[in-house]
Amino acid sequence: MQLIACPWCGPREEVEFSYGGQAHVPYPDSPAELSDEQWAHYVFHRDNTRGRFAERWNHSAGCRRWFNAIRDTATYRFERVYRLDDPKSVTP
Amino acid sequence: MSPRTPGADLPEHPDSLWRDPEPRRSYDVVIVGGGGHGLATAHYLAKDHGITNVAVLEKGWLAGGNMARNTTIIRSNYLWDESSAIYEHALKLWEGLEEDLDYPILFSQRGVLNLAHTLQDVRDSVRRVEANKLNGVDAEWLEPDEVRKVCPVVNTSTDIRYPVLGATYQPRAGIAKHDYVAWGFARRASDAGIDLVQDCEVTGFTTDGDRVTGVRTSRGDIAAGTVVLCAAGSTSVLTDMLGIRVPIQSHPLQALVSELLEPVHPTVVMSNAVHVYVSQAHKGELVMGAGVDSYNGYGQRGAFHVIERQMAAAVELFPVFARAHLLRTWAGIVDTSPDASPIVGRTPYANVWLNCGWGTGGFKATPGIGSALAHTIASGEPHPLVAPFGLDRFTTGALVDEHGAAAVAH
Amino acid sequence: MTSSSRTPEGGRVDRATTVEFTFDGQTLTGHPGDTLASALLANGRHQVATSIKLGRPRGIAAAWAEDPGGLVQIEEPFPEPMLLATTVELADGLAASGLPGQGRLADVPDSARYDAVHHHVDVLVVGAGPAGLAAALTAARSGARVALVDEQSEAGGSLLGGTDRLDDAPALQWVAAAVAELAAAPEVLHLQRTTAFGSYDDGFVLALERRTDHLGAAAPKHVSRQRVWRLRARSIVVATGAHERPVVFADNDRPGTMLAGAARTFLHRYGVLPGREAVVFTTNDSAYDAALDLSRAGVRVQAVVDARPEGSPRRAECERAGIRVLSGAVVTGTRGVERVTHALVAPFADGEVGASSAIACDLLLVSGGWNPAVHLFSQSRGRLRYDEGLGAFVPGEELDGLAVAGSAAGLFDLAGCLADGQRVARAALAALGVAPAADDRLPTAPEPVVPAAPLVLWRVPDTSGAEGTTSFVDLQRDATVADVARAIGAGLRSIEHVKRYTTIGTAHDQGKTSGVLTSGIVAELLGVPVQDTGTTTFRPPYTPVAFAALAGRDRGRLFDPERVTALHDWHVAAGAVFEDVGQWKRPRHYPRPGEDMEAAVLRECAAVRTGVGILDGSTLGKIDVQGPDAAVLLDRLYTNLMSSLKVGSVRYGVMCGVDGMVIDDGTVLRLAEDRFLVLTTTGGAAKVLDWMEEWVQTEWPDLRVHCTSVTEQWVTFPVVGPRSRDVVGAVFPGVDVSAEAFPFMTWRDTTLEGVPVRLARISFSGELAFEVYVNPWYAVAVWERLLEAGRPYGITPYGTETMHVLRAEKGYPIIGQDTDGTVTPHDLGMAWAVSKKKPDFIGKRSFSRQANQDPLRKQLVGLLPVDRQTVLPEGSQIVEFAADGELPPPPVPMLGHVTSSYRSAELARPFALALVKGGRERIGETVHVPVHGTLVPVEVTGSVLVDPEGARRDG
Amino acid sequence: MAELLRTHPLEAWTAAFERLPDTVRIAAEPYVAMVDVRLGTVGPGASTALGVDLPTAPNTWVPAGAGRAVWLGPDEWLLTSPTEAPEELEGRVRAAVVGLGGSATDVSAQRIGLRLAGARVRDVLARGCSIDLHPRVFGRGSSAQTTLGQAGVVLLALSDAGDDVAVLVRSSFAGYLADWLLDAALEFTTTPDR
Repeated sequence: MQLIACPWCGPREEVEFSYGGQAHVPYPDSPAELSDEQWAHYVFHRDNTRGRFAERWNHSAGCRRWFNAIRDTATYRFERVYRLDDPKSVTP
Repeated sequence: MSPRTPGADLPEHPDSLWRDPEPRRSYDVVIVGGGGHGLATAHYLAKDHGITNVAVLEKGWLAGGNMARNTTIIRSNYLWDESSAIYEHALKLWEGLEEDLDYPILFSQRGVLNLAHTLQDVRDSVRRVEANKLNGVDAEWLEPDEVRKVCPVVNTSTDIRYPVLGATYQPRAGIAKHDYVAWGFARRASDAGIDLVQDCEVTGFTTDGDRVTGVRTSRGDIAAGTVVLCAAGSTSVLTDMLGIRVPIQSHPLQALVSELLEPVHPTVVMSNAVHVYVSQAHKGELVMGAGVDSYNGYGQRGAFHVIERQMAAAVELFPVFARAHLLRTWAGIVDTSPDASPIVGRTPYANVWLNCGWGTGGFKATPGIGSALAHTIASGEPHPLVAPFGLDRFTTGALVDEHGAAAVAH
Repeated sequence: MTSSSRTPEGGRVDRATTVEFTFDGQTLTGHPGDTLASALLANGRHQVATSIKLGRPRGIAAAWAEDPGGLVQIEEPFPEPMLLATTVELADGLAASGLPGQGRLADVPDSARYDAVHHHVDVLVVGAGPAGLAAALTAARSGARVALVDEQSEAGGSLLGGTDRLDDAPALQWVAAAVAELAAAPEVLHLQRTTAFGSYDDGFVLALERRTDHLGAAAPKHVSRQRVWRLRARSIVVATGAHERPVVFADNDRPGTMLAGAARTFLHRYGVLPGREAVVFTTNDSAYDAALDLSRAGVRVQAVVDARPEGSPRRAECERAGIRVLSGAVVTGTRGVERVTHALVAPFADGEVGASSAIACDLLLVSGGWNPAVHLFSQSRGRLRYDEGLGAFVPGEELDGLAVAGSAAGLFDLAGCLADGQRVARAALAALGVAPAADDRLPTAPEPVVPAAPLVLWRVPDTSGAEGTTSFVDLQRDATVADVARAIGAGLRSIEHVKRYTTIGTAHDQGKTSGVLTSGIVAELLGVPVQDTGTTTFRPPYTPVAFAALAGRDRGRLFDPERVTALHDWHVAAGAVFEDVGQWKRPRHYPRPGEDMEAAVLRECAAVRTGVGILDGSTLGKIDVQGPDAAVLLDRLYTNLMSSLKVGSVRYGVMCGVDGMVIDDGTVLRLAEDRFLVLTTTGGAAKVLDWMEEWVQTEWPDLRVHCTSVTEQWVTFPVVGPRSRDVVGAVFPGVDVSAEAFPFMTWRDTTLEGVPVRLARISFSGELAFEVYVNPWYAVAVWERLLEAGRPYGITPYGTETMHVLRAEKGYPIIGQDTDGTVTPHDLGMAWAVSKKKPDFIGKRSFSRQANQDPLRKQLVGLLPVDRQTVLPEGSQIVEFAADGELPPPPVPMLGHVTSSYRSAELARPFALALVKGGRERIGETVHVPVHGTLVPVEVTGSVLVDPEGARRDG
Repeated sequence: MAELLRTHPLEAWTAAFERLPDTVRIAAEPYVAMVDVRLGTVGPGASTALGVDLPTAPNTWVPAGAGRAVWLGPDEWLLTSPTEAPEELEGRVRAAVVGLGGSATDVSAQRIGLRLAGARVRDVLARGCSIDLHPRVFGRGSSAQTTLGQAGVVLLALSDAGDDVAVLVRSSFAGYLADWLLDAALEFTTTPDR
């Protein structure tokens, strides 16, 4: 069981968190202008990187705040966590 | 079926399994992934279509991924027509597979119970049973007293937290010995002249326009007429190399096994609400699966709280399991799709076929998808059984939503 | 009673006390401090079981968890399958039997308690042997928070099984002093009988403490039998020692064949002589201690058989003790049936075995070297390195936060282990920024005798003619050298394949003795380095753990929380039958004596439609949405327009996922320009709040809006039926409840005895209805006032079943029952609830996809069984009308399914809701529903079956 | 004006709580008004209007008059008041923060409070709480939103010795948590009655 460092509450057990998948996938500005295929990409397609991955977490049993993390999906190790208003981290 | 005498009933493997060839520089068909699906596809290519200039490339050891890590449940009682059709096709092949492979795969049709614990579970269960019957899939709805007759150790008392309100039952469902299945396919494929190449990791693809001309591997470049991706949890690593976006997410899925026990559990029991699925395998060990870990992960390991929760559920549903012992835990990588159905079919590359997204259903589909995929490769057209599972469904919205329909996973 | 094989003195058992136990039905005695294994050996009993496949006699071959032989079934005090006799502490009344391979579960539930405890430390030390104790002392002296766990009943590790001296005194005196010092340190948790069985990320180690079994009948019932310690350590010191490795030879499984170190442990710790005449077969110097100790204790050591041509510098010592040493010799086999009678010994040079001769013995000790217990290190994904000299895998890298000390790191001298423990602990402290104590003295160990290099020997070539078929690699699986050779012959190259082919390492001991042997033998057969062969993966748990221990206290009523409303006790007293809705317990109906559910529900329904009923609707999710942009948020999340809602009014709304499928529905009350109360379904409450937070936080942080759960802040009592106005008007006289003053879909605030109350004209039944909202502190009081006021009208409490019937009669869907995640608002006939004005809302874009335009989408319709009798089972499938009344052969195309089905008091017939392909186009058609083998004709209707004009809602 | 009868979800547990030993004393706290405060930036204006400096350090609480101000998140607090009616507290706080872009919601009945005191309190909590409650890290003034057993809770350290803790739990989970705590405390009862 991992410790995840909530940017506010500090390290907590992973059971306190819920996973939100890939980070930095913004809701399209004008969905109506997208083709079906482009829309499908927004709705269904997320990166499934092996290795460093920018993803979203929510401290659901704590402060309920969403935050982002860079985590290695092969080792599960968190490289860093950052608040949503931090500038986008550069992912590999 | 062999009698379950203590420990002695596992049949011996044959004296000869497969060749360990050096990869050739070119094949008509290159199958990436030497797991159950890849090996089954190879077998049916040879057997049904006479296509043997084929290589199966495995980055590790044959059938060492999910094929070695699953809980071996086989059933076809899925909700939607498209799903039950492919799984029922597989089940029919399972029923003749021991003979086909000439390998003692220990396919034991001991039935599967899917327990219902809430009124909505009951509705969903009846819906699935009725759909199964109309699709020609054996299925029954059992009341709690009938559940107890099929599996007396299930706690059907009404004063537990989530009492058993009934169950669906598929008598033809069951389990098989996974290594035996994989090795059976591997041996037949190898005997047919197909090269099973281990320790051969695909590191890239060579392309020419809308065609892939070959694969780059840790054992050199290999030209390919047709490429088939059968890499389960690692599919995205391959599709990333090809620049194809596939809507799957890879998650750890854990399983565990107890010590060998005298027979107490004659069937397979699955419970979605209380999150447990369990069978007692041939040697007597209880084999159980846990829920999918929530985060993406390629690490072939999960978090222990998932196991602890699984144990609580097991003891709640099977009080006699209290002093059974957890002997070993492990995890596989399941590739889950948005609608909990597989993704099989064409890719933007004319000669690359995709087969992934089986989530927790991959093992039970093994012969079915192997034969359908072999047919697809040989004919150049998606087999009717896989046609509904193409990538384009996410654009049109024509999903085959198995979790929406509360069909039990695994 | 002194048993035949008990030494006259010595050992750490309590000889003054005798414990009675039974084994295979035979009553025997032992002493507190014994294990079942030591007690059996003390009674001269070596064979414990027969093997799983071959039925060969098997005995005790080691002294702790690495024993591959002594598997037992516990019968009393409570049946427990498959434990090792070497790890079962003797207690009065213990009954056990040898196990032929499969354990047996009890047929009654286990009433013992199990629990789990979280504990945080700076330094966790696993193993209380020399290295572990030294590490724990160093850590404790620094003032750090320390945990020391050890799997044995007492601290000391290897010192318990030897004669080592420290500070010129028996080493166990130092152990006792160390334990006392640790006990006195305020921040030290020291647990014996506690096995660290799994090592996970970020310093998380799980350990199982066995708390009461050794107390026998005296075990207190209110104390957990076993406890899982969830240890979170900033730094971990793994000092788990090493397991002795056997050498494989023909018939190496005969009872009486034992690891050499184990024999020392039985002698020194338990005061047991495991034999009278011994042969010691070794490849290294450590077994010489066993030979000499046993000899001193009166065992006739017939020979030390040392595979090394040059033997050992300790040869002279043996010869002084009258022990013959045969260098350059091996044991090639054994004789005997239930116990070894002879060891077959032959010269051995350059891998060639000469002619063997038999030496009589009843004990054959074996040592092939030592395997560091690297399990926890490997579980932590530490890379292992094959050490050519040791013939074993050792930690091959440094890990953050986890260090290995002592024998587990491949050190085998006492002074070295002590110093290593201290060194590793100091490094751990340094990494934590903690200074070690000034006084951190290690005891002085005697100068070690430098051992001669061990010989790495996996197996003795089989000269017995059996071709390796009796040379056991994994005794628990009856797997032999021949099996390994067969696997290689079949074409297998990977150790993982060989493991699966032979099943080596898959049994109870998970390959503790067989794993490295297999790697060695496979490497030898393939002619590759052992490093290339590697090991199979070390997986948790290190030793087996009972399911119940892992379930802990999450059993029975604590398995999953029951959520209840403030009125729960009232419902129970009223005889409610409850339904599980998520974690909530909701009254489903309130049967009167003699009523079944159908009768109760028909009565409740009729009462509501003709008089007045009252429901506890408190489980509905409630979210307070506040802020200047509250309306903007709701407009984005609901399919319909919420910003146009007037303060004081209520609107029904539907929410979809981005895929356009309905995820929840409910009513929204506009409390102020900048404030809404959002009602969700019971099951959707948490999901919808999370959904709102996710959008607000991750996508629209600029919106000035806050969402707060108030689900438990308000109880909600719908008072429903034509007489509801009378009831509500009587209880809340301050409110004008007339239809004109208090129109449908509006709300009003009032007070009751000064307590704020909110009333809302919302109807989920089509009847005149008022929802009463109040702080749950006053739930019972308000509920009872409503009942009191309703008494003249026969006010009837009703449950979820009646609620469902009433809403279904009106065609109101239940999300999750009439939908399944594949249903759009349009499919539900709710195009009216989908705004055409809003440029976008969540889900809108998906509505225009190809599949959403399909005229054969399933749509919600009503069904009326033509026979006016059959209640269609919910979930039933719908097929085309078959003129001959017979189902065609499968596959039969399905049109849809029955989502809700009830008997209607109002309609005096059963009815159903269903999702049907192109359903609205089929209204008026007759289709078939297969029910229990017959086809029931049903008429497709609109989904609103009662009061389609909506005439009743104002009473 | 006649007061409406109040009931408490843990009334049925009172007797069981009273049988606990001094090392683990559990009692339901009296009802108090509670309001959930949301505020982006905490400035002097907010402190003046609210009459309390909202704590900005995560995982802390401070006294607020006779009540408490508990940090729940970077823009969220729980304010309690034993002297005001729930609607009064909400009204006062809302008036104070709404002009600052904040909001306030009456949550007085959303949670109930339990008070745990005694030398064994930390041991009882450790049976189901994964965070470190050692007094070195969880002394008076500390708070945590976390899980206890399977219930979400807010823990407030009321002493420096770790022997006095307030537990706030969603009202619908109160019975579960009470059962859970009694079961966890069983080992410390000298004459267990279950």
